[in-house]
Amino acid sequence: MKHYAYYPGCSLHATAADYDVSARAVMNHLDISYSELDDWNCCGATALASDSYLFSLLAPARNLAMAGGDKGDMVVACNACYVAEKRALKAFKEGGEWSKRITEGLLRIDKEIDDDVEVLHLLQVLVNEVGLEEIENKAVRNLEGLKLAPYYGCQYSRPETEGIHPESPMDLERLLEVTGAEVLDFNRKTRCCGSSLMSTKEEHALRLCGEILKEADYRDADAIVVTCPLCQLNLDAFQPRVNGLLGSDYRIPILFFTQVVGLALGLDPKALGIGKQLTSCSGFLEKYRKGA
Amino acid sequence: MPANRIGVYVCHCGTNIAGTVDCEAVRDFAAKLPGVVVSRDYKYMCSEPGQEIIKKDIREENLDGVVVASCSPRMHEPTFQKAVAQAGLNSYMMEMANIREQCSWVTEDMDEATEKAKDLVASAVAKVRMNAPLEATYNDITPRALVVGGGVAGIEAALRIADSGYEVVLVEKEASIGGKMAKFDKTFPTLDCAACILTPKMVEVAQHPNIKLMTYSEVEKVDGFVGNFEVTIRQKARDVDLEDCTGCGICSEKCPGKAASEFDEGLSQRGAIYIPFAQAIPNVAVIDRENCLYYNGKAKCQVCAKLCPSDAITFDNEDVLVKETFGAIVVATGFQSFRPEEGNQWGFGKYPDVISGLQFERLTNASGPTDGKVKTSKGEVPKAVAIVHCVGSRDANHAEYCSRICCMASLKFAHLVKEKCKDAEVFEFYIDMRAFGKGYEEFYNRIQEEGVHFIRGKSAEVSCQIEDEGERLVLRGEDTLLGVVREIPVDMVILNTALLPQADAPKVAETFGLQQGEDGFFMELHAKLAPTKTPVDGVFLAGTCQAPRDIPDSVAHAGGAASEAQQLIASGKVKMSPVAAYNEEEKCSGCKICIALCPYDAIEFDEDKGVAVFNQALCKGCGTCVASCPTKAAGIKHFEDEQIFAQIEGVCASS
Amino acid sequence: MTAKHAFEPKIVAFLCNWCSYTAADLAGTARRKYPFNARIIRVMCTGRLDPAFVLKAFAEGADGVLISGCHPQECHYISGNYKAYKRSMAIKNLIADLGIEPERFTMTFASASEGEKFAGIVRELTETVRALGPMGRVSDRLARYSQFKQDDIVAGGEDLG
Amino acid sequence: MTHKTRVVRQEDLDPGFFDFFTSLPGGEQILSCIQCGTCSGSCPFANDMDHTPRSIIAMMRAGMVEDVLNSTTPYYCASCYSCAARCPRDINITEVMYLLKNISQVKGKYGSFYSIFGALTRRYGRMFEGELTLRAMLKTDPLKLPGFTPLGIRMFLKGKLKPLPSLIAGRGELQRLYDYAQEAGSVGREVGS
Repeated sequence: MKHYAYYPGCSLHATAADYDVSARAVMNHLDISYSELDDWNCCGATALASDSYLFSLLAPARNLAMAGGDKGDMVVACNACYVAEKRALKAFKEGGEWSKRITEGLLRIDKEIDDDVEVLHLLQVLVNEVGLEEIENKAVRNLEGLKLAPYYGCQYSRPETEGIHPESPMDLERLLEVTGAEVLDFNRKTRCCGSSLMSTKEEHALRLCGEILKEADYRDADAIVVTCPLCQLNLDAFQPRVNGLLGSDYRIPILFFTQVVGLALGLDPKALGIGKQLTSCSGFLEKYRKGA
Repeated sequence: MPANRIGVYVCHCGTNIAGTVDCEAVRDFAAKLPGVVVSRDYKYMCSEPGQEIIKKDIREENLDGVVVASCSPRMHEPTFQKAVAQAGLNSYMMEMANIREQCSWVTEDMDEATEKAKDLVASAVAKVRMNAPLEATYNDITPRALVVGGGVAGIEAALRIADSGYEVVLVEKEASIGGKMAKFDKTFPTLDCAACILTPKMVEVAQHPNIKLMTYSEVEKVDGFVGNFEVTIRQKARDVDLEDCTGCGICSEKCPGKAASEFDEGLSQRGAIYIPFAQAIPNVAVIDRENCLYYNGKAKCQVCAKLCPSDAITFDNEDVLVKETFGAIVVATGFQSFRPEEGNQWGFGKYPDVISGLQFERLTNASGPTDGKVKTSKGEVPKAVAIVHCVGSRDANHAEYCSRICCMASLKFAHLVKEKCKDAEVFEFYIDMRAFGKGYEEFYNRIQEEGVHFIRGKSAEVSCQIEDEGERLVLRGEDTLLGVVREIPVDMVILNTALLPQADAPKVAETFGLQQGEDGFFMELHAKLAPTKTPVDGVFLAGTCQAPRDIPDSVAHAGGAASEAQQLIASGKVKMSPVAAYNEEEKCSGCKICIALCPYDAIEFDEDKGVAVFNQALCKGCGTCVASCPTKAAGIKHFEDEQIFAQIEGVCASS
Repeated sequence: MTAKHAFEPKIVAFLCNWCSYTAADLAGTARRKYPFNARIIRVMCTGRLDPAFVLKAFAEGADGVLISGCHPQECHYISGNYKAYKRSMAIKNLIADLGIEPERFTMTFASASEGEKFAGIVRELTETVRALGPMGRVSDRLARYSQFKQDDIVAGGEDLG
Repeated sequence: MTHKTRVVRQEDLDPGFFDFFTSLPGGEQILSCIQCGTCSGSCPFANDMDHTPRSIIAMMRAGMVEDVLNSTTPYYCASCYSCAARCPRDINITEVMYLLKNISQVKGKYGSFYSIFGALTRRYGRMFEGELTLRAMLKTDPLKLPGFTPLGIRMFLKGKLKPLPSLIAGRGELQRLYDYAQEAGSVGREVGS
């Protein structure tokens, strides 16, 4: 049975604690063998590269060097971490100038990257490694009646992931369909929510969030289902500020895919951290209970 | 006995060779080589005076061997073979040293290039010393030509050859000829109607006494070689009798099985039994078994057969294999249009009003699904239409090359929208406007004057904006001349998609022995001097199977291919290379290894003598048998062991 | 300007007229620069390749030998390239037995359109051979080879003992 | 954006800058740009930029070094990679923007969030969102602070904000990696800035 090195990333230990809780709950329930990567460090997200290019490759490289081998491939829950780690791995594997410096740098701390280590997003592990059939078999609750808007954000399918269309990935749709919920055709599923600029260019970022919330509202989604803690924070915590700016009145719950899948697997909403959102999920939960 | 009065001629090719190779040094080096009596260098050996120098020496110095150190033999071997022959020297006593393509053009350092050139010349001299005069044999040519593909290029080629009095078989895999052009409405830059100029040619094909038309057929196998290709053609079961069917179309009307019309690019429905389009040649129905209720077992049906007034429909026919012999073959298999993949940034396949160029051709065509009215999926006349260039072309994610026709086609679309949708705004997004052909720039100017908005930039995306009145397509892209990003609400988007090689190009290439370039199109023999020839003697290329082309260029290219084919057939005889394997029976141990190896069954075993017998006529001269003969009984003219050994000694002499 | 090397290996390249030879021409027309070390000999098909040619080249002082033909399934003579490929395997073993590093010899595939690929092939083989150093006289190698066989036998004997 | 037509004389330009940039690993990509504008049209933040991504590349080609290094464009890159995914010449424009931010002359003014992020990463090993937001705001726009306090409190109550940073054992290792990055030449050093 394959073992994974679970890399939660900083957000899952703070703003997205409920993502961490639900991810672990789902992984346990699906008998995925994993252990949290020991003493992992911040991946640097998109910020480090803007400050010190080489360090932005070295910081995630340290994590990579601690995964692989019997520790297993790195499974990442946060899109930003996912891209940062993949970016470092790509630079390392390309064997160019940066690759040379990554290797040299890691030597300073007596570490090296295992050539075979891979970086996977938790969503991919569920869809490709565990498999939809398995999840369907283990599902005990049918989420029929719930309308879900799948939202990946940018960094799940971009810059590039083998076999995934950069504009139109389908993994989330395929996974959510297993839950019996109605999965909306969501045009803005890979549009930027502006998260990485929320602290520096707030107003514009809020407008981008507005676009996404607007479509979800238009297609009267009961929830937007996300794969990234930063998108979640943006769309959830800043929803009132979006309303303030646009004079709108959106109240759309922003849930992690692990939370929705958890519900289908029969796990308790509380145990999945549903309710930790700043935008109330009561309406969503009501519908969910009716379905029962 | 080896040639020992050899003349060596080093070509400067202007500065192409002399720029990196010290030709004088090579000349002096060659002069000292064994058997060399004359060694000269000259600016252009292939020029008239250049050839004269060689001829003069052959006569006056009575040379028995010649080495020309110049370009690739693939370029000028025939030229110099002819030259020496004119001076009375056997053309196989001439060898070339490739010191341009494989030396001066790929080496920067003069000393290195010169050293390499010397080795190559030494090798050629060593080889020619071992050469023996050879006489080419001649075969009769079957005075018939095969044309594969019934688009405008294939039609043109077939008519040209047929008009010159030779028999032509035109094979088309679809049920009717006409190809892509038959779908068009107008043609740029003259805007004359495509049907008006193509249909008469299609009819001419059908009625031409020298043309045998085989539609719904494909070439299965090609044997033999230049002058006498033996071709196996598969006539797919059409289930409708070509003679009896009157093309009345009742069958199609009443057919309960429906499918999207290929001819209308999916914009309309057709019966499972159908006539591809109104002007189809032949105007005969065909059954598409996939969608036929009888064939896919959904029902007994056979309604069509019951209704057919001329009893032309019969079921469960089988494909027929026909064998024909041809002297020459013209491949005109055309292109396929790029279809943006699922999830593409323009929403093609997602938003019904984002359509391809070919779909627009059908939309605006009087015989199309809307009788030529340009309407949106909601049936409204569009008020704003965007036309996007380079969709899939000039794009590392798809086809890196320029598809060549899209700029002009886009201008044509813009004009048609303006003409058919009064006061509609047209926005054309282009990266570079390529109006290179005769009358094209003038056409561009004309469309500009019609008030089309030209925006220099590749449109980045089409999205649907949610507005109070519902969803609306918005096209977003940079106007690079203004340096601003523009967002334009539109009712219709026309994507001008790339021209790609046919999906079955690899299979076709294999069947005819052709090669595909990096872009997937079939490779011509020489980009400039032999654009319709291929490395396979007697097989020629016409139209877009070789490269993206517009109609005028395709027709011109097809004409070229046709004249190549005629010229070959008209010559009556085809020269057979004397390069063939033979067997010295007294040395043959009768081990039969060669027999197993020969790809052409050119070797048989003589039980009485217990030796292998080689059939020179069937041998193509690959030499596989020779390389494997344990007793060295097998040999091959012009590529004998001694000759290749001599070349090896030649190139290694300096080491 | 290419930097001069202490040792410039000589590589004899036997190319199929229909593909690799054309590729070499294409590299030229595209002005793709590659090491001058390859000396090209044109054959109609790699199927013509007699192992003797390779040995002869080494014997004449070549430091490396290249055979390049059509991609599988693309042979102008149906299957000559395939036969040549099988032969090239045998040749590798043969020269290894003669004490010649098998890396000095390789068979590759390059279609008529792969000019840059051909240039790359020559670059690579040149560097490989340069790293191996000069071929030296085959006779010396044979001497070393027999010596090595001697040791071999002795060693074998000891094992038995 | 300025509406005065500028006459740029060749001697005012620095062609060397283009050579320098294309000599950076990853910088060479811009050589293949055909100026089609797909990047700009795909950019969700283009309308805030002083120059579109495409024109930045054009300006680099021309050698308008001052304009490029003083441009705010790179700081509006959200790393959404839309441009990179669509670029018909396969240029990873997002990476180009990273490189530019490293050598930007307005780094101090616009890049403070990033340097604070970097500093915190090295200090704790993991991100401490509270402190990051606080410091960033104090540096850029202290007046916004009050407006965010309620949100901060709500998040804290939901357990989404930690009171204290979590420290990792490998902090020293990160510092060593950073030191190496500095000497081995982060891009910035290569410019000699």
